[in-house]
Amino acid sequence: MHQEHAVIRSLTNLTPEIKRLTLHAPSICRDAQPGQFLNIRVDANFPLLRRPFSIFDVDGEEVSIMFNVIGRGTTVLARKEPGDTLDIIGPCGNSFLPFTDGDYDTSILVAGGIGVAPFPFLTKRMDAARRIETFIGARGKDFVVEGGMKNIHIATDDGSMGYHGTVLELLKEHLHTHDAGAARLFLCGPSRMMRAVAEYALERNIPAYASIECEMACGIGLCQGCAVESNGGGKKYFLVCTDGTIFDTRTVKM
Amino acid sequence: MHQEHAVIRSLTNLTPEIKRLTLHAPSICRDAQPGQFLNIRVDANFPLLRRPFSIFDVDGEEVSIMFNVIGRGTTVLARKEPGDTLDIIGPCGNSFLPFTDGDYDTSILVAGGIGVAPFPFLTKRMDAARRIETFIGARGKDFVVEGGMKNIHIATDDGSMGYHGTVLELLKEHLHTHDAGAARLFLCGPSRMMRAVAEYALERNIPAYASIECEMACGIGLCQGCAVESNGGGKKYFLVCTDGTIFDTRTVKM
Amino acid sequence: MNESFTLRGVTFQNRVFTASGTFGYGDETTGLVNVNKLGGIITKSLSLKPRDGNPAPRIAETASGMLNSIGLANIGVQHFIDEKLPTLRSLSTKVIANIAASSIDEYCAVAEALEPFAEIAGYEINVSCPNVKEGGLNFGTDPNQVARIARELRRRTEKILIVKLTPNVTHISEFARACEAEGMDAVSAVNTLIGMAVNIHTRKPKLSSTTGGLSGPAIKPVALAKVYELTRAVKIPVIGIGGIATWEDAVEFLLVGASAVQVGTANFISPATGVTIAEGIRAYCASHGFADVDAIVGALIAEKNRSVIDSWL
Amino acid sequence: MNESFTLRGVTFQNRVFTASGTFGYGDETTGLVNVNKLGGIITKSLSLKPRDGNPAPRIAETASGMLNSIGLANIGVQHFIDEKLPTLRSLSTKVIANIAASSIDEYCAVAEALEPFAEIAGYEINVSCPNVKEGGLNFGTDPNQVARIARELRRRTEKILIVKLTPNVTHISEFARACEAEGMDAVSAVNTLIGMAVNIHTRKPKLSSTTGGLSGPAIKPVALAKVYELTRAVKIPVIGIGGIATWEDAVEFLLVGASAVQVGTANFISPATGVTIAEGIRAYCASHGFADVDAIVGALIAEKNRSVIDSWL
Ligand SMILES: Cc1cc2nc3c(=O)[nH]c(=O)nc-3n(C[C@H](O)[C@H](O)[C@H](O)COP(=O)(O)OP(=O)(O)OC[C@H]3O[C@@H](n4cnc5c(N)ncnc54)[C@H](O)[C@@H]3O)c2cc1C
Ligand SMILES: Cc1cc2nc3c(=O)[nH]c(=O)nc-3n(C[C@H](O)[C@H](O)[C@H](O)COP(=O)(O)OP(=O)(O)OC[C@H]3O[C@@H](n4cnc5c(N)ncnc54)[C@H](O)[C@@H]3O)c2cc1C
Ligand SMILES: Cc1cc2nc3c(=O)[nH]c(=O)nc-3n(C[C@H](O)[C@H](O)[C@H](O)COP(=O)(O)O)c2cc1C
Ligand SMILES: Cc1cc2nc3c(=O)[nH]c(=O)nc-3n(C[C@H](O)[C@H](O)[C@H](O)COP(=O)(O)O)c2cc1C
Ligand code: FES
Ligand code: FES
Repeated sequence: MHQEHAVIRSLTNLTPEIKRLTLHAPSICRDAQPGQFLNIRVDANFPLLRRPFSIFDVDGEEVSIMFNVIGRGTTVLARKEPGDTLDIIGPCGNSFLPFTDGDYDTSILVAGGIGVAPFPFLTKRMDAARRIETFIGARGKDFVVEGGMKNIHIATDDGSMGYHGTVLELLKEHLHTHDAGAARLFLCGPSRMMRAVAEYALERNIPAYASIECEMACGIGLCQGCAVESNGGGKKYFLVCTDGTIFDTRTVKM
Repeated sequence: MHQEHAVIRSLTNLTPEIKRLTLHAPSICRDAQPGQFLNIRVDANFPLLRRPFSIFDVDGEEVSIMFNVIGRGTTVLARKEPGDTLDIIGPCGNSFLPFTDGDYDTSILVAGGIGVAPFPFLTKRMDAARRIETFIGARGKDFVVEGGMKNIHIATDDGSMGYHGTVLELLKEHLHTHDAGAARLFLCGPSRMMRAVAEYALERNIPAYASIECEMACGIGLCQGCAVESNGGGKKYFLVCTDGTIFDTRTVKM
Repeated sequence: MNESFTLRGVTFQNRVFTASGTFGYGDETTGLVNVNKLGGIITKSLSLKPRDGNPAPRIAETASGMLNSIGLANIGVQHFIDEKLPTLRSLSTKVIANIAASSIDEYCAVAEALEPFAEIAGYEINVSCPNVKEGGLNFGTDPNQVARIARELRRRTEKILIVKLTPNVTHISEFARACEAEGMDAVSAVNTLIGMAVNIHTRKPKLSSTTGGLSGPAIKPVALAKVYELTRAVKIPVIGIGGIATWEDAVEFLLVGASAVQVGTANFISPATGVTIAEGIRAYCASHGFADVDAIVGALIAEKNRSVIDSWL
Repeated sequence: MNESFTLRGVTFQNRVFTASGTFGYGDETTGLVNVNKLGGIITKSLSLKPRDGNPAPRIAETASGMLNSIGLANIGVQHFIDEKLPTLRSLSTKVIANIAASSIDEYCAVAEALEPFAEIAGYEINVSCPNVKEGGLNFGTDPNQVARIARELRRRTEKILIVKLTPNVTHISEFARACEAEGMDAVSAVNTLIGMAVNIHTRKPKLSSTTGGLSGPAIKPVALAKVYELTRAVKIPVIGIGGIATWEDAVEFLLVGASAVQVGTANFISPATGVTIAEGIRAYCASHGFADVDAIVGALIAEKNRSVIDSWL
């Protein structure tokens, strides 16, 4: 884990609604694994706490995130300029990669909204021998990011792009016609969507691994604020920021 | 008094250290008098309170302020861009002009540091028949603004421009050789400087009017936070924001 | 949308008031806000004689808040009657006079001076000012004193009586219970939290009175928890105050159980905040399908007895 | 520059500690901060048995602050001894164990379990957690209970004993006086303020426990006023806590009279904040010509008896 004062290299629009921010952060880039996040101090005091963002891509000494403007933190971030410095801590959390160990054929990535963020980097670093299918659900076409992913299937709430409906419906259609026994699901998105997909995966007996989002004060295991209830076994709670953010969906109460 | 959501027209540097911000604020411009101030909301919450700035100039529907970056508020302000909107209240406080009523020859404006801010507008609106002499004290040449003023005498702490020393010393030299009986002093600057000039003016029996600065929560008479002690008479305290900011120096404990 | 709210037979057109000491006497903001769109105005604290207030500095900004030590500077009740009442009479919004005093007699005398004037709908009793050494907080931290003040005032007026409580006590509910028992029509909370700031260059306190009262968004979570405690302890209406700057803030207080809210420090930033908040509350209720703002009062969905506060009640 | 500070014969290299519950057990921040540059580390509160803590959500951000209701989640004293002490042993900074409990016996049992270990310099007794229903704040709001806990612990240990006080009381000085009388070596203050926040869309409290503890820059003015009260009431050292995020903040506490400070919430933003603050204090003293940080402790220039607090003491 590193704390870097990273210089902003670029801030661009991936879609009319979604921005990409690229930072020069050599130490973090060296260690970064797909699924991990950066904890970014967007301003001095308002907001007070850092904001976590999934690593969207790593290219040499440059790391990117993607975000859409929803509140104070992302508003401030969207007004930054190349050359500005951001105080970032990372890489935080665990990675998807350990969950790709073992014997299976297809990695199915399922993203909801901004949850697509970790998937380009994951796609880049995944075992190239295995097939990847990517399912992306979004409000509408202005929220769909496709770059860096493979075999993309898109569902939008408003039907402005791809399938008109939820990403789970689209996924079900697909899995109906494919052999699910040899697949694993990797999920990132709103908890309601992930819960639904995880339930379906359980029914179908497909292993599913989800990157859980929650309020975090520190992102590095200091505050115990990011509890997620376990599904029994040893601990009652896991910490999302250090035990996760990625969990086998069977082990946590989502 | 008006509250306007004023569009920034320009943000330029008057000197390497001092910026000028120009806003489109038609209602405020219509009413503005020299010596009054604008109360500017620089950000949503941090800082929480508005920041008062003297009116530096009014030109048609555009009003300007000048400032140097010293803390959070001015840092945020310096990062604004043309086209951004600022929530401003004004014009607040009283004006220098009523204190120019009556019979005298020379208006002597004495500024310390950023205190020069109200003087260009005052110079513009003062009775053209009367002579104006302007004394400006500053840390060094990067802090000296001269535009819009007349008959300027400059003193700098570091001697990088004009007289090497305090503005009071320079003023004394000048008044030594001039008839002070027919002059009035108008002061704006750090309280220590204004106190010293006011004392000297009292000795010399020259009327002196000072724009007093203090912490303000509202700037419009609501909070009673901006008390300045009176020199006896009726009230024990005046409110700087509504009874002033400009006071006859003989009436207040500076 | 029914936004109105009634106390002791007096109906206020909506649930947003300006807080004492943050809106002058109601006549300072001409041109900036239409005060007739407020539920009501609460005056600066009035004492029997005019008070000069504390020496400067009286104000210090803090993180998302501010400290003040105005020291109850006010024109005194007689000047208020002579100079301010005529203007207030012309308003359609309701006016509540806030009273501060350093003795029970003085509280009564101020109320009695105002009794004849129908344009004063009632009184808010400030027993919680942290910036004067006599009266103020030393009353407000003693439930027996609060009860005595309430009792004496209740004997003297049929108008609305609201006691304004301090958060600087262990169990604010004790004080509200005392007020309820003495026939008060409501309690309002909170007044400012005792706070302090130091200028490290001069090594002096930033306020002339060393400590002062903290207000603004910084204190909202504390105020909300106090209002939670109050609404669970008493049946009389609770008026929520503390850090309210947006309609969302106000809705939090209403959901917790406040019957109305007061806007303080936010007036210094925009005097029309109260009006904006009233509009926002209305829109929130409309969009949630409620025809009466009353439907959201106390509509918090919380598992009972989860809070440490519940264990005290 | 002498930055050290001594309590009961133990010398701390400087006056900046990390606050309990905001720095884990001292082993989580490897790579981000050199903990050996701190005056000391105060552990997460330890109880006799491991505690799971409260359900999610446990955290909510507020204006310049945050609410938490962790509920004293901790690994229990035995795990701490087995798993954490070996790492802490290797540090040159001092470690103080913070103890939380729901009975006097439990406080004593935890202390007794830690007694044999020389790497624990002393204990900070948490009688002020607002997020558990048993023990915690219900001890901390009763001076007699605080005195009893202090007395029992003093009988059992010769190590440093610090009682950590809650700001959620009318007169915090009463509690400090009780601690002083029972031979405590210092008091620390403040723990969090009781606070609350509501999600207006779900209408639920933002914390599972309804109310939680408010910390961060928002509370600094309140904490500073409490420390002012404490330093005027007792002769034992006071350790200042609450909203300290910069060295300027820390200097304010020292000037008011705190002998040392603890950094809490600011660690979540930058775990090295404590180290930065220690450097800043040193530079401030140097630039003011002091050879010992002690020279600024209590060096506030304030007119006596200006504060409402002074009228209570
Ligand atoms: C591990 C992790 C990874 C993340 N990765 C990304 C990412 O790659 N890109 C990205 O844009 N965001 C990501 N987020 C969310 C991000 O950290 C911010 O919370 C989000 O951008 C909003 O911040 P804000 O300050 O703009 O909004 P705020 O002002 O904090 O919130 C605005 C409103 O949105 C709501 N809100 C805030 N956060 C969330 C949330 N996470 N889910 C639902 N509602 C919320 C708030 O309740 C509030 O009503 C991630 C969060 C976590 C925990
Ligand atoms: C009536 C009036 C008119 C003003 N006109 C102007 C103007 O035309 N141009 C201009 O640049 N400023 C002017 N000021 C000051 C201005 O309002 C701000 O206070 C100042 O710009 C600093 O704001 P900040 O938020 O950047 O600094 P802050 O973060 O508020 O303060 C930074 C540091 O500077 C100190 N400080 C803040 N304000 C002052 C002050 N006024 N005097 C001395 N120290 C201070 C603080 O104590 C702090 O240590 C005026 C003030 C008043 C009351
Ligand atoms: C500058 C100032 C002056 C105040 N004066 C009074 C007063 O005279 N009487 C009173 O009861 N409360 C007074 N208050 C307290 C407010 O009415 C309110 O209770 C408190 O500020 C908390 O609300 P807020 O956070 O919205 O400001 C004052 C507050 C401020 C900031
Ligand atoms: C997430 C969190 C957990 C905390 N846990 C504890 C704890 O276990 N024991 C304790 O005595 N104080 C605990 N505290 C209180 C802090 O130690 C400190 O007293 C308080 O947060 C005020 O300081 P701050 O504003 O610098 O954070 C906790 C605070 C936070 C924010
Ligand atoms: S966010 Fe602090 S422990 Fe996970
Ligand atoms: S600044 Fe509020 S009354 Fe003057």
